[in-house]
Amino acid sequence: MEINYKSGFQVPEPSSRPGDTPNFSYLSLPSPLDSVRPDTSCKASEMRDLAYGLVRVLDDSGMAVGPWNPNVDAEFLVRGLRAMEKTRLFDERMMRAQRQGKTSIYVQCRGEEAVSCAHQMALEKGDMCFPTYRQQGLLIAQDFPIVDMMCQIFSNAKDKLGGRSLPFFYSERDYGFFSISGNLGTQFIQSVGWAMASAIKGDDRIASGWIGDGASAESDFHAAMVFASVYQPPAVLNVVNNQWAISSFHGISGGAEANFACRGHGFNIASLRVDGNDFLAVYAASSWAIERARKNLGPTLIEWVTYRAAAHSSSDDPSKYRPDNSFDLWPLGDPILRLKNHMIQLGIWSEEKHQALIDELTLEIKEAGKQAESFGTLGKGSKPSVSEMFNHVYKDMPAHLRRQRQKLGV
Amino acid sequence: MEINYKSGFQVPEPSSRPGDTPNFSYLSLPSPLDSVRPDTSCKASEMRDLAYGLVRVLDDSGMAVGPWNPNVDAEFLVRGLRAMEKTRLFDERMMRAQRQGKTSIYVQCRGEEAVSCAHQMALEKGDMCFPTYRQQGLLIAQDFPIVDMMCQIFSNAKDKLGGRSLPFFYSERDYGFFSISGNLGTQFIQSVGWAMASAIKGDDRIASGWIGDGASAESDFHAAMVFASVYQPPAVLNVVNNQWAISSFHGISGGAEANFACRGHGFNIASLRVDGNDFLAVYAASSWAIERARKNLGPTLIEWVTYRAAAHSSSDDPSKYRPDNSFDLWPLGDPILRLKNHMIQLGIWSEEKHQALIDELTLEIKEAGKQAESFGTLGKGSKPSVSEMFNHVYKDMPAHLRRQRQKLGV
Amino acid sequence: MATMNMLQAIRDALDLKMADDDNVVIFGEDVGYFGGVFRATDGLQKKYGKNRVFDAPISELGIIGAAVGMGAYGLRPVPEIQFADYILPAYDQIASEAARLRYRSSGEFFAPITIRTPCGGGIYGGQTHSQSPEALFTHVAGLKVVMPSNPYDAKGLLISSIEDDDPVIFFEPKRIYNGPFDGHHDRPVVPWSKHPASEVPEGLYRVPIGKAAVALEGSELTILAYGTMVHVAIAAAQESGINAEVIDLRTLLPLDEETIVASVKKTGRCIVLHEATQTSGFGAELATIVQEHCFYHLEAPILRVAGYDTPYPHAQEWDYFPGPARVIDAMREILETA
Amino acid sequence: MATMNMLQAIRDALDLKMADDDNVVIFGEDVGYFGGVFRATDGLQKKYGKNRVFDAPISELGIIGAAVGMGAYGLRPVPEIQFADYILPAYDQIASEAARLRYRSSGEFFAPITIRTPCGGGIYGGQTHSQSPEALFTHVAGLKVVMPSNPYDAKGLLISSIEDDDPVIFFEPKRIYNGPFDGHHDRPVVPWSKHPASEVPEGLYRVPIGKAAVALEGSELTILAYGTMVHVAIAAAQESGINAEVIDLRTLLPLDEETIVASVKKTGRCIVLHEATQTSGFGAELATIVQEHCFYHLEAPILRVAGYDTPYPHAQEWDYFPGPARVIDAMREILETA
Ligand SMILES: Cc1ncc(C[n+]2csc(CCOP(=O)(O)OP(=O)(O)O)c2C)c(N)n1
Ligand SMILES: Cc1ncc(C[n+]2csc(CCOP(=O)(O)OP(=O)(O)O)c2C)c(N)n1
Ligand SMILES: [Mg+2]
Ligand SMILES: [Mg+2]
Repeated sequence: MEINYKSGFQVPEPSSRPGDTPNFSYLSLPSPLDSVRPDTSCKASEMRDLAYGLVRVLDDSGMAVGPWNPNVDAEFLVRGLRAMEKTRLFDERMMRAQRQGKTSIYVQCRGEEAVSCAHQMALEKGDMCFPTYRQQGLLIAQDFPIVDMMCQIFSNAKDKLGGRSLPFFYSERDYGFFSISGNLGTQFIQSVGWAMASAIKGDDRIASGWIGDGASAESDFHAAMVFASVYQPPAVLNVVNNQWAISSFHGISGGAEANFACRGHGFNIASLRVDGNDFLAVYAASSWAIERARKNLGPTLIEWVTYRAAAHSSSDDPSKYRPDNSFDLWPLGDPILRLKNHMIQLGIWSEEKHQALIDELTLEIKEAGKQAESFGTLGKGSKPSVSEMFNHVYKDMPAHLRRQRQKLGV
Repeated sequence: MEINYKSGFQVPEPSSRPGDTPNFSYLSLPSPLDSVRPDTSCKASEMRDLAYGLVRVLDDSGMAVGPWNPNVDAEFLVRGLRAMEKTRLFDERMMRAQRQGKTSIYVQCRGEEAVSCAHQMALEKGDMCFPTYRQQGLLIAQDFPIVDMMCQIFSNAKDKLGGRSLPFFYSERDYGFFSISGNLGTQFIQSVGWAMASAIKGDDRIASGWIGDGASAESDFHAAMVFASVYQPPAVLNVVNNQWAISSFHGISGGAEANFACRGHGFNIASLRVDGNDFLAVYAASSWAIERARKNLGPTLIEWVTYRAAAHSSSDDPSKYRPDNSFDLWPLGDPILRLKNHMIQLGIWSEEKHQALIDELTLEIKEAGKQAESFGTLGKGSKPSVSEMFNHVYKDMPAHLRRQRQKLGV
Repeated sequence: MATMNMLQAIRDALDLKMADDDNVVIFGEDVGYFGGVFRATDGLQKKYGKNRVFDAPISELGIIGAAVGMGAYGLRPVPEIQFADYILPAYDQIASEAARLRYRSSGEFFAPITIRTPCGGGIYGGQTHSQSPEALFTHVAGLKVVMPSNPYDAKGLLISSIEDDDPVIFFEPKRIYNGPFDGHHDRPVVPWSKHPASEVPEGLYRVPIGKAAVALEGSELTILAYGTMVHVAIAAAQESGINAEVIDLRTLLPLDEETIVASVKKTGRCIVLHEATQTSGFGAELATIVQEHCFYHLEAPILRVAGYDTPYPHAQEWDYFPGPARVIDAMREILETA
Repeated sequence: MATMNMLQAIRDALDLKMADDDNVVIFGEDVGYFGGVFRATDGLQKKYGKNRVFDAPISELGIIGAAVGMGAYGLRPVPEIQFADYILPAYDQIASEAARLRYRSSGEFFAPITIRTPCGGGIYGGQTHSQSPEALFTHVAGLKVVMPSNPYDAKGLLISSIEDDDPVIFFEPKRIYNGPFDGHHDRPVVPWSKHPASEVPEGLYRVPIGKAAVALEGSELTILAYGTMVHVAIAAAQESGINAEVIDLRTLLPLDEETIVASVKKTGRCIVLHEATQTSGFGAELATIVQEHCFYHLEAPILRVAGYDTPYPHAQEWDYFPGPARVIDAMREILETA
């Protein structure tokens, strides 16, 4: 056999590095008019194309068009815009607080606000999200008291989690927000288990699992896909492809060879690839998948194409591995700007109204921040009692732990 | 929203259980003429159909037809038939030996002989297989000394692995046969790592990884797919779908909703679904994937559709969970019979020649068996020395282990 | 009362809890239609339906990860891991997730799951069907670790475990499923029916988690054991004529230090016995606790009899397995000291 | 000689071994272009190319599984696990595969891999950036487990580990990457340059695996420690004025029992110190070995100072972290006894 050897070993490389002009030519942008919206009862095998396309609603002129247009009313749009803007301003303030030493670490979701906010607005009370650390929008879109979030971030005495957990690892059962884990991916299969339980009980609550592009390489992703395929539980499985996993671009998790939506095809799971910076597309696709799950028609895998506009976390410096201005050139734009422009196009919004919104939210966050800080910040002011670290290891404290606590004298 | 709830929880169920007539209507059997054989440089995205089809060469009349016909010569066919028959007879003898208490456990590959034998015949010296416990054909097709296999199975003093490992967990580096692990799936990602190393070194050796339909649910499968997608190493990734994983049918690992070949689509890995009981199809598809790998054109995932004709192992009783005569009705037939019939059709073989082959192999195996038994069987006759259990834990025995060995007085 | 072997006692506990609590669900590899490779769930799918007893994909990670999610929902999952050797792929979901969920969420979410898994050697299972990984779990805060040694305890402890709101690793020493194996592999198998602990009450009852039992009273030395090794220890005592006290720990975490300490203070000598490899095995924790609390009562160093620090060999199983002979040697050694 | 901190010493060892042996390859999450979140591999991709230093998908299982395959091929992989907390998804590939391959194949295949991973607390990393899982590995026959406490040892031990034909878990206590932290979080950071062990030879040299060091000579009691805790122990000794001998274990498996036993026989008292949770921690193994070999020399029970048996808390980090105060308390307690 005559064989021509191609040489060596392949390691994928992002299209641009510090010093380069950001290059996003790898992303093709179909028009919202080109996509198809199948019925929620569509067989997964009949909608494979959707994983290779991009569900969009907002066109270049900022109008809502095409089959996925959810046709929501003005009040809904204002709520969505408000949730996104509040999330962003909250993040900014917390980031500053971190810089001032008021907490140990902070993680923003800048650029990805539409994904969590619009998704949340499609969920119902009783549904359960299994988020990562970058879905604070799920809480904020429900008007969760941000002062409580801040108290946890500041690890003060009002931190409901008693200082035990990392600052932004919220757990809010009543808000359908599962306890965040620091171990990437683990919650993805847990969401499938929760959905299986819902199906076993004949309940109509659905689970929404979350994972990042990077973390989708973890084993838990596979387990979630296998179990979702086998038991067809009412779950929506969200992959937030924000293009980066700390310093590694999506190609390092296999996102250059293939995308993340098409991972579902190997399991015959309905798969959507969606413009995650298009608030209306996120809402529409979420609603589709949620309806499908609630009708018990099967799970859906959704790839949200978005961009991590900020650093990975307060400990990270992205200028070390990607061009500084990459978000400015990101072809899907800024989700807040895009919704705002749409609303201005519709004639229901203006720059003035937007400024007023920002002012109002800024004030609200500032007040909340003051209040939270008045209870203390990391290591300053009131703090969770030391004995809290011995609580909730077990339901009832076993003898050996009680002895350890007593020895410490707390 | 008006929602119609479908009820409850789905658990897939095989099409037949003990007492039922075996029902294999789920398997559709395309003609060999219908399949397409792309060039080995074909892009994965351009050959997705192949994962939903079934590569076949032998038609219903036993002739080799269609684009995948490898057009091998008579001598090759005889070699293949011989390897498969020898594998089966070997298994039968070892199974009897287990029943006679000469070993603790045995696992046959009955019904799946074509997969390993024909695959091996497409490999070259220097390539490395990472097999499961059901690919003894990889060794036998190389005329590996069966008496050595038997000595290991009998755990006698000539067991090259010193009695440390389970009977049939061979390790034969010089025969491109990686050490078998009892932990399902683990070797799949290892094969990808080995292939990555080969690419890093600019070598032209390829790795061939093996996994079962059941074990494909394990995390290692996902890791293998992710790494294969990212680094495009020279690997052939084989899923042996013999329809069963102990008592669980392939639907319990997601093989009813989707098949195993299409798992590759989520990673843009070239994927083939192949009639695993068609010796020529196995050889042709293996050759295709091996050439692709050797030319460094990328990895291939292959689903071998076959049937576990025997019990899972000597500890298993399949009549408890599937109809007794299921293999007789298996639509892809018996790989040995099919090749034999083909050769008779070609006029190069006959019932008499076949009987002579069986007689010759039976004698060979019997002689080998006698020889191996003369060295001892489990617990009888010569055995590996007790001190062997302390060897090869580390390259050099550390002090604490030496003390333990000394205390035991060996 | 009924006479049961370990497997029957375990199946009975599962059956009763399934009947008692709709939230109990069982799943794992081959546990559904087939009833499990050791048949511990035989008949349960037929009785309770596929909604509550079902086969799972071969993904230990998936089995436990799904169980954590189900537990958070409000179910009480009892997943089976086919062999304890195969629990490792699920280790992260157990140690980082099931064990931590309550702590992370201030008890808002928790994982009331009972992971049943057959462990231990003595069946010619080689490296991957013989291991005793309990020490990997006793190091994890948030877990409970249980290993019964007889049918009575197995049923009562399994019921307690299922009812417990914390995650429990329930190890089943597979060598004693059918009889109280004492390490004499060359003697005829003794069935459970000859053993008093095979007398098992019919309905629900609990053996409390965290309580050891004195399996054999004695005064010359104390042997701390659990699972199969309890029977080995008793055999060693009886055969040697040494008046040993054998403590059956039953629960490894949280540990019943009181019973241990009381015994060693009485006898002044202590042997720690387990099948798992010695280094960093649970015996190290036991020995450390004993010397912490009984230092002034100890008349000789605490000795360990444990698996050698090698993978579990196949052909040399009976040289590897800590049988009565090794225990007797250790007893003689410890009695000869000082 | 050059003055280096731990990170520089580690990077230097990697650099030298990359240059020395073509078969050495480095991969892991963010280790390529970026040079690792702690920057331990900074500059190495540029120097040795993407073929030999590259980013890996976020799959610890995949990273180690691939490394095992590469090792079997003949490479000498040095994978990084970003935080030791995240090594658990790879636990099965480490314990069942890397550690067993040689045994299973009579040495035909083996896994000469060195898994580098930052461990330990003191950086406000909360539950998932602070753990010390060494005891999960010391229980596994076939592995070697190393944890250096200073730049000199870090470089010499890392070179030995890479050259070793057995799989090595190389724990890097991240709190001392930049300075010899002694537990006084409220005092200014001391840089490595003030510490003698920051004097590091320029070329290749080896610190042998399996040899402990006497970090501080003393006579009143022995403290067994490793990693960050070596500095805590020394600080506790100095601040209390107690004449303690501090043993820096450096390698946990195989353990240098001789050095330990010699010290405890000399001092008659022993404290075991580690960050990991106490129950079934490596301290239990240490205490057990000490009482086995030094029983007649011990004048007081061996005490453990260790992490409490809880997950690693965030806000209470400095109450949780075993600092000099807790060590001093233990020293006083042990000296007051008998
Ligand atoms: C099991 C595990 N491995 C590694 C890490 C360290 N880590 C934290 S975030 C991160 C990148 C995650 O990227 P992605 O999943 O894309 O999510 P994103 O940060 O982009 O939202 C890594 C590697 C971790 N938290 N858990
Ligand atoms: C990690 C792990 N989990 C469970 C088992 C027990 N087990 C051995 S074989 C088997 C079924 C495997 O089925 P499949 O992968 O389809 O291979 P086949 O036996 O059909 O060749 C199971 C569950 C194991 N060996 N390893
Ligand atoms: Mg990302
Ligand atoms: Mg199978």
